[in-house]
Amino acid sequence: MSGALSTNVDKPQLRMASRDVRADVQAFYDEYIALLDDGEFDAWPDLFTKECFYRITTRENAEAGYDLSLICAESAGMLRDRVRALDKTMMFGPRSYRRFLSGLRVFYDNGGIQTRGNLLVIETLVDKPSQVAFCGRFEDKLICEGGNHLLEKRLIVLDTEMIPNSLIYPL
Amino acid sequence: MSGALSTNVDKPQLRMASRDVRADVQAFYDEYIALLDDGEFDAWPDLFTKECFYRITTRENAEAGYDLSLICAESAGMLRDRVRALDKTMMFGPRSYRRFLSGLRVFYDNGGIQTRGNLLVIETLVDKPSQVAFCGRFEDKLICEGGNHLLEKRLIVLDTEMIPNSLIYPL
Amino acid sequence: MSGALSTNVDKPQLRMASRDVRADVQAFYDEYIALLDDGEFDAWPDLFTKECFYRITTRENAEAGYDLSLICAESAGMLRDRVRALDKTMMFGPRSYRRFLSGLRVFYDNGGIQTRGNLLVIETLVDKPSQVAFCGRFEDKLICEGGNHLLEKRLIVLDTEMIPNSLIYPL
Amino acid sequence: MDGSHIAEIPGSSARRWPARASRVPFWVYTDEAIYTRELERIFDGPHWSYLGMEAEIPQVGDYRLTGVGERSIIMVRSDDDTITAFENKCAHRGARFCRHKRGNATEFACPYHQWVYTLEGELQGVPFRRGVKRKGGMPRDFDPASNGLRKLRIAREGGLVFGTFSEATPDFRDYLGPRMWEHFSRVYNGRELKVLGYNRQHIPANWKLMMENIKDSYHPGLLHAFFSTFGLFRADQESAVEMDDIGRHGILISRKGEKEANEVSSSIRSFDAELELEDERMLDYDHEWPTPQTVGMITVFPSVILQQQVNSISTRQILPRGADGFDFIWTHIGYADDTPEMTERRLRQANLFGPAGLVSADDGEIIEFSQEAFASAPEGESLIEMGGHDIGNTDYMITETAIRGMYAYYREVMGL
Amino acid sequence: MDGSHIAEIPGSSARRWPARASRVPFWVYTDEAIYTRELERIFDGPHWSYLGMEAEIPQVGDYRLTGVGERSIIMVRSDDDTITAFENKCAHRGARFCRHKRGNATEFACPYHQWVYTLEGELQGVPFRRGVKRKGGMPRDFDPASNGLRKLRIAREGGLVFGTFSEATPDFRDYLGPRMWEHFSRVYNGRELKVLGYNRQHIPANWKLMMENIKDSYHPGLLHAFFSTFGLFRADQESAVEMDDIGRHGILISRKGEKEANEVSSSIRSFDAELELEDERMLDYDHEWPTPQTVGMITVFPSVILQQQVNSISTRQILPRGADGFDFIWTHIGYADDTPEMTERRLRQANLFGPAGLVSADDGEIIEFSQEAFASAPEGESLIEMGGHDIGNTDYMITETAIRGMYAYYREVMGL
Amino acid sequence: MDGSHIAEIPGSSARRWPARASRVPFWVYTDEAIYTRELERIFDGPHWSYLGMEAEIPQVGDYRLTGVGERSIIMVRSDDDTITAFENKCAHRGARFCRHKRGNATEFACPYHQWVYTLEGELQGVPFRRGVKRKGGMPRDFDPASNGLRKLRIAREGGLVFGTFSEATPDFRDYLGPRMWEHFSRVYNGRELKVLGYNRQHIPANWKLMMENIKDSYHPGLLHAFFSTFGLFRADQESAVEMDDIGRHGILISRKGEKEANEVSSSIRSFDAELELEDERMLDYDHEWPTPQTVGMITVFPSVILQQQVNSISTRQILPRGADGFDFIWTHIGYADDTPEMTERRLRQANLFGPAGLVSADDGEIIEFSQEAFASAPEGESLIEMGGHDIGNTDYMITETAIRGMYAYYREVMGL
Ligand code: FES
Ligand code: FES
Ligand code: FES
Ligand SMILES: [Fe+3]
Ligand SMILES: [Fe+3]
Ligand SMILES: [Fe+3]
Repeated sequence: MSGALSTNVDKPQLRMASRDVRADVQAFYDEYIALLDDGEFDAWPDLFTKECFYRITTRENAEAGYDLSLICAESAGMLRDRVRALDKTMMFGPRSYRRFLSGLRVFYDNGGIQTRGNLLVIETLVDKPSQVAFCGRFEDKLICEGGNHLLEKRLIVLDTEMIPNSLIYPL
Repeated sequence: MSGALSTNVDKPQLRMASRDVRADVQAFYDEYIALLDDGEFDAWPDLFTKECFYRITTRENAEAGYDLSLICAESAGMLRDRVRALDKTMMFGPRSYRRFLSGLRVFYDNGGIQTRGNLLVIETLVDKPSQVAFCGRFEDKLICEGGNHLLEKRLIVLDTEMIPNSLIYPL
Repeated sequence: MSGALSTNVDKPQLRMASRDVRADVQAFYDEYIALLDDGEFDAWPDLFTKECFYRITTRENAEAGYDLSLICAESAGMLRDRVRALDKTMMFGPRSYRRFLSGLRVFYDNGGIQTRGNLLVIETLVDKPSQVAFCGRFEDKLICEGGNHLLEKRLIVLDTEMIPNSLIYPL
Repeated sequence: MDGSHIAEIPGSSARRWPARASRVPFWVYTDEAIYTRELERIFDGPHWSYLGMEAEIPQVGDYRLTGVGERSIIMVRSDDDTITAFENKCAHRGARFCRHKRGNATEFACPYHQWVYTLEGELQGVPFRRGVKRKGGMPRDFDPASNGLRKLRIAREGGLVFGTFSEATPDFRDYLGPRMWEHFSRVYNGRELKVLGYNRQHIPANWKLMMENIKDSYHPGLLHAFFSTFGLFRADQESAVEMDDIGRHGILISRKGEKEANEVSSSIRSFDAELELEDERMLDYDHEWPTPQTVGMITVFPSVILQQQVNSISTRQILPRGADGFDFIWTHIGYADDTPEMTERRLRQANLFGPAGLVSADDGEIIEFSQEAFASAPEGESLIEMGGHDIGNTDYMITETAIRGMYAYYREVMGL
Repeated sequence: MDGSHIAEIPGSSARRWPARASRVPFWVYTDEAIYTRELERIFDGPHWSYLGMEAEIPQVGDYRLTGVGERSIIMVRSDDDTITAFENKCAHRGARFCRHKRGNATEFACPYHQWVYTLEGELQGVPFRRGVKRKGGMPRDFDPASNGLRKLRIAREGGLVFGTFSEATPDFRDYLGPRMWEHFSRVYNGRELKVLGYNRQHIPANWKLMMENIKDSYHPGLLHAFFSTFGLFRADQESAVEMDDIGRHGILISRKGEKEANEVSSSIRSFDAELELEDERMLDYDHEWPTPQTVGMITVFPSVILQQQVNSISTRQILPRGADGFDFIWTHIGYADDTPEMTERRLRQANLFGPAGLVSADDGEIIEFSQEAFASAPEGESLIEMGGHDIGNTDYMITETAIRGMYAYYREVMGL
Repeated sequence: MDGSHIAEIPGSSARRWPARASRVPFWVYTDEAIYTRELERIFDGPHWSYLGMEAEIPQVGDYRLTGVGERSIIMVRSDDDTITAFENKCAHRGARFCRHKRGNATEFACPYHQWVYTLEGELQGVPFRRGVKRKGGMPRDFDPASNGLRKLRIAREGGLVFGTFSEATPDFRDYLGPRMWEHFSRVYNGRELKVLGYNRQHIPANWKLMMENIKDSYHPGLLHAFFSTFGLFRADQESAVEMDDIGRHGILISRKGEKEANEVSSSIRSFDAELELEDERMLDYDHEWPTPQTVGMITVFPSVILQQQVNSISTRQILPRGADGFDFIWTHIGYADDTPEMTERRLRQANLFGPAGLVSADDGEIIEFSQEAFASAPEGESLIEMGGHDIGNTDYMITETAIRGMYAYYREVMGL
């Protein structure tokens, strides 16, 4: 279970980033989330490196070492394919997702950055109450190029193993 | 649809505020929310300018350009009227609201400040489970006077179009 | 109602901590929460002072001045006893708690630190949707020793008076 | 006691109305079998249900999702001067195909198998109806003309649109009756309407409680302290309660006074003589209709309340969602030729109404309290004797006559 | 197969108890019609329900919201030495008018139309009862005296307050019977009580499962590893199970031992000889009653558990909420004249109880597991044969006699 | 109308199937009494339900939680070559004792009273069965051998495990019938399977709608624009629909083409000729089975779908949860001897499937839309006449024959 699509990680001892870096990375995520919440999916893949790795899975899979994902992409191109398919081919009821990130931790990692944090997604379907749709954590890697951050890897592990029908938009 | 009560906005390109300003504005919102969560409604209008504009509406109205609000006030006086009516005339079951703000973004805007962010409100009625009541985003304008921030405009746009019976307290 | 297990507080006028202290205390809580969310309960008592006081109660009790708690500990030893009992003697269905802290406020308090903030806990039971389990606020005291923060007192007051069956893990 | 005993545990099937007609048994608010019959006999029966407004769909192809009972309904401007409405339920395998609250369409396609319907609801396209390469497809005798969407009859009056599935429903003016028609056409007088926006709330109470609430002329000056305090509605003001001849529709008419403490206000506990507004724009009132009345609250059974309170005008649609809840959709309006000042006035006064309304929030809350009690007290009865036991129009407010009127009609249509 | 066939799909109406009385069919925990009958025959029937404590409402006008079955009840100190309780349901149109859990009032006003009730529940004021300007108002023959709130009969014993709607309920001491009265008055012995606080939990399981759980003397030493490990409750300790003569009430008595590994502990899988407390204050026990017993768990059918476990005393009220759930309200108490040290001891020991209790959390969880199984296995039966098939008092724990006792009475009252 | 009238409000008990067999009445999807009968006659009846895979529990003691209807089932490797399955319901008082989705055990202990069961489900230990100090305990005649867990019969084929509670269920191969057996053994051909992971979704729609969806060869090329656009599934491709002789099981077979615009694609609204993948690895296909087909979607009534779409293989288990929802559990697999490249291919193609699948998300959504309409239109019927009124195997897709087949069998077993 350690092929190209595997995200089994060993937890190295990482050093917490400086206050300034923490603040800047927090700002990056705030922008990232605003962009998704506003539905600007076309711009979303640009927040990743070309050779990025993106994966949403569940605790069940992550803990058992299974490489299956809910969504998996091995390049910014695949992210763009997902967005395009979402726009042009998928059929789903209208809804809004609103993402709440909390507990962001930022670490130095060989010139790059690693982050950890929690994510809560509230879903609102037409004429229905807003409700908790997904809850989980993320483990990301970022690089900083010319003052801008880009995601090299984003791994989201959902506590929510029983998906409320569908997971439509990226997280 | 662009009268005095209209909040249709064009999105200018805004410059992100410095780390220090971001931290200070975050602290302002943390105080703002603590004050509301604690039910200190009498002090709430003092966090606004005299000629402030305050509005809670839904995505449906905002996106269609309708100026109808759930709550609308055109001055700190109207905010005080709301608070007084809430206290003296409105009839509703006891409850607590707890507000979770996330993803605050702070921008410079001609000497003032603009902010954007997400808001989640958890409601707890007597002997009922706590549950998601409202979810949405805000778009505010603040001024800074003598080191203190004041809200010049606060616009909250709820994803939650189907209100769970009532929206009692301000957000 | 002011014995050793009482947490009735008078609200002194506290001075907000500096940006740097706020950032560091935020980082402390981010670690605190990550540790609990990850289920590393054995390490949790080490984030408290030896003579700490820890209490989870409800608004109903707090407002009426009742000293009854959901969980109460008067030393790091009692916290360790709780964790050990949780591990060795308690029987409960598997679940995950994910904690979302928001609105952290940090104040100076006679060489130590006081904090206030909101807490939201999302619970996920096996093959069930994720849902709001607990919602409330906290009022803590910390000391800073050799650059590390330790909790001297942690008081959590839940809005959620009707507990959804059980409160298993610490908050 | 041995194990061979068999106990019959009956479901709730036999229902007897209380001996006195001026009582309403709590089970009409909670029993699911009663509710099912309401959907059949009331919402699917010979009654006009509110669908929306012409102003919501000005252009050909403009549509809105609305509802009748629990059914989802599409209301569409199918031609310049034609409005069509049909059930949002595919003729093929039933999918509720239209998912956006509003839009503009040239046709409607169901996503499942892309059956396509015209704006008139006719089945226009069935993909591969003749099969592919002469294999498969619909039977020869399949008749698209008899497989369109299920249409409603439409009534358009004064800018509002009503619909009914029943052939037995009388013409809309006859349905209202001459008295209610006159009240109806006071606000809906032919001036073009303009939508100012929507509010939506789910109220955890039986739908009839909202009808009662609006027909209840006894409560506004008592429950709504804001009303009584600022003289918008008080028991001593000129007023009237009127109904159509069979009691199903009603209007509550009143004429606002000023903020004043007098004999009547002193018997209102919620009255607060000290209260002042700091910014009085919220209550800035402009008298815009010919008659002196300042409040006209019309109930068009079973689905809508037509509000005119000072300068605030709205429709409030009732969409039942089980016996114990309903969605309540407010459409605030003005006239197309309103001045900007009048529009602002209406928008400001909207602070009194809707789920956060200084007045209306009270109503949603109180009927939730009622429903809670009904659910826990199956033997209970509501006492509706204010103003006596009779049903009739009055020139005063201290009466529940219009509630008695509604239940007299209700019992008839429900066979209770 | 043609379309003319009509299938009868019966509802679940005929219920037969299993042949062996020591079995309980799963449908008693899940069937809504059974549950409705329970509300009628048990909670509204000739049984005393726990309402609260005198100490909760010391001053005239002090009130608390409580409940009987699904009904909301107001318990109020209506006079220096009078406690009154009535249903929280307005005599007018039924609103559940009182919304705060506790408070002090001089009267109760319903917000809808401000009908006002005295602390005794009498209708005292009907706004505009005579109309306004001689128009409207209540009929001449309207009798306020017969339109008060629905009152309960009250029993006050040892600081606790019970209520019943039925005239047939015997006096409280007779209701308990002499044996249970004696146990009851051991803790509720006339010393003034003091409230230490509340815990509330909603448990997604049928209410009877909690009664069973407390009557089940077989489980504590097995399910609760904390108990067995620290010697608080183990199968080899001195103990007894007693009931009233018809089996509805019960007590589980035990005498705590020390932490020790012996023959019995070795047959308890959950026993952990290694476990030590680092801060032993949580188990610091002070023997405060005359008899040697350290645990006395009383069930007063159908609504309350009276807990005394070491120095922790509490009442646990059962408020059913549908067949598949109940609210469980814990009131922790001490005596008014407790030393500060004793109060601290009680508060510390409270860590074992309630929704986060080191012991009690287990119970809420396990009965949730039971309810899940019952809902999915309609044909299932519970086996309650520990200690044989008979019903009788015992001087040992390894028995389910008290559960058999409860169901014998239950079948009688339910006609099952 | 006086108050003495008693109205009979019938529950929904008499159900008549529509005159034309190619209609399905909406009440089969919404009526709780129908659903209860489905649990009895279908899931508890003479049918094999999918439990899981041998590869999930390779070692002795490995277990997984699975289900049959609403029942929780434990599937365990009880011996090197034995798989046992039993209901997760304690023989004592019924607790659903096993709470972890997977694990390894040497025995199963119920936490309530620590009754212990062997891996074969036999009752092995009852704490204090003989009492303590000769007091209490189980009756002398208590027979552990007849108080084990309720076992299922097991069928193991090709690495999959099925279970049934009924003695009347025929052998698994006979249950499938020779035609479906052949299709089944194409993928489940004896090569060892390897689990790649799970997806779980709760779909708020009746469980039969998912069976229909997979049997519905008419929809994939229309609903799933991704399929038609990239040539994975289109109406003009070589295809077949086959069933067992009584119509309950089915397979949908197809052979993928290329992305191309032609006559057929032009009649598909969802077809988008412009669409290109930027990273084509997601559709990198490797032909791995002997026959030319690229898609084989098998429905094994009532509980599982066996998917093979290009290189993506999975089982999709249906666990009904009330009439209006089901849990849908996807187990993605490969073969134990797959190359790393093949494993990656399967994992990449999994982007098309599951709750976030570029294709499968559509299905969950559309059947939710259907259920919404059914719930609000009790008189409605689904029209399943594509390909005529008959039931039979076809070599084309534009047909609903397999849905008709399922309902012919369904009516028989349900007595409708
Ligand atoms: S269900 Fe609408 S096209 Fe088939
Ligand atoms: S309902 Fe209570 S006063 Fe009318
Ligand atoms: S219920 Fe399982 S051991 Fe008693
Ligand atoms: Fe009102
Ligand atoms: Fe217990
Ligand atoms: Fe499909």
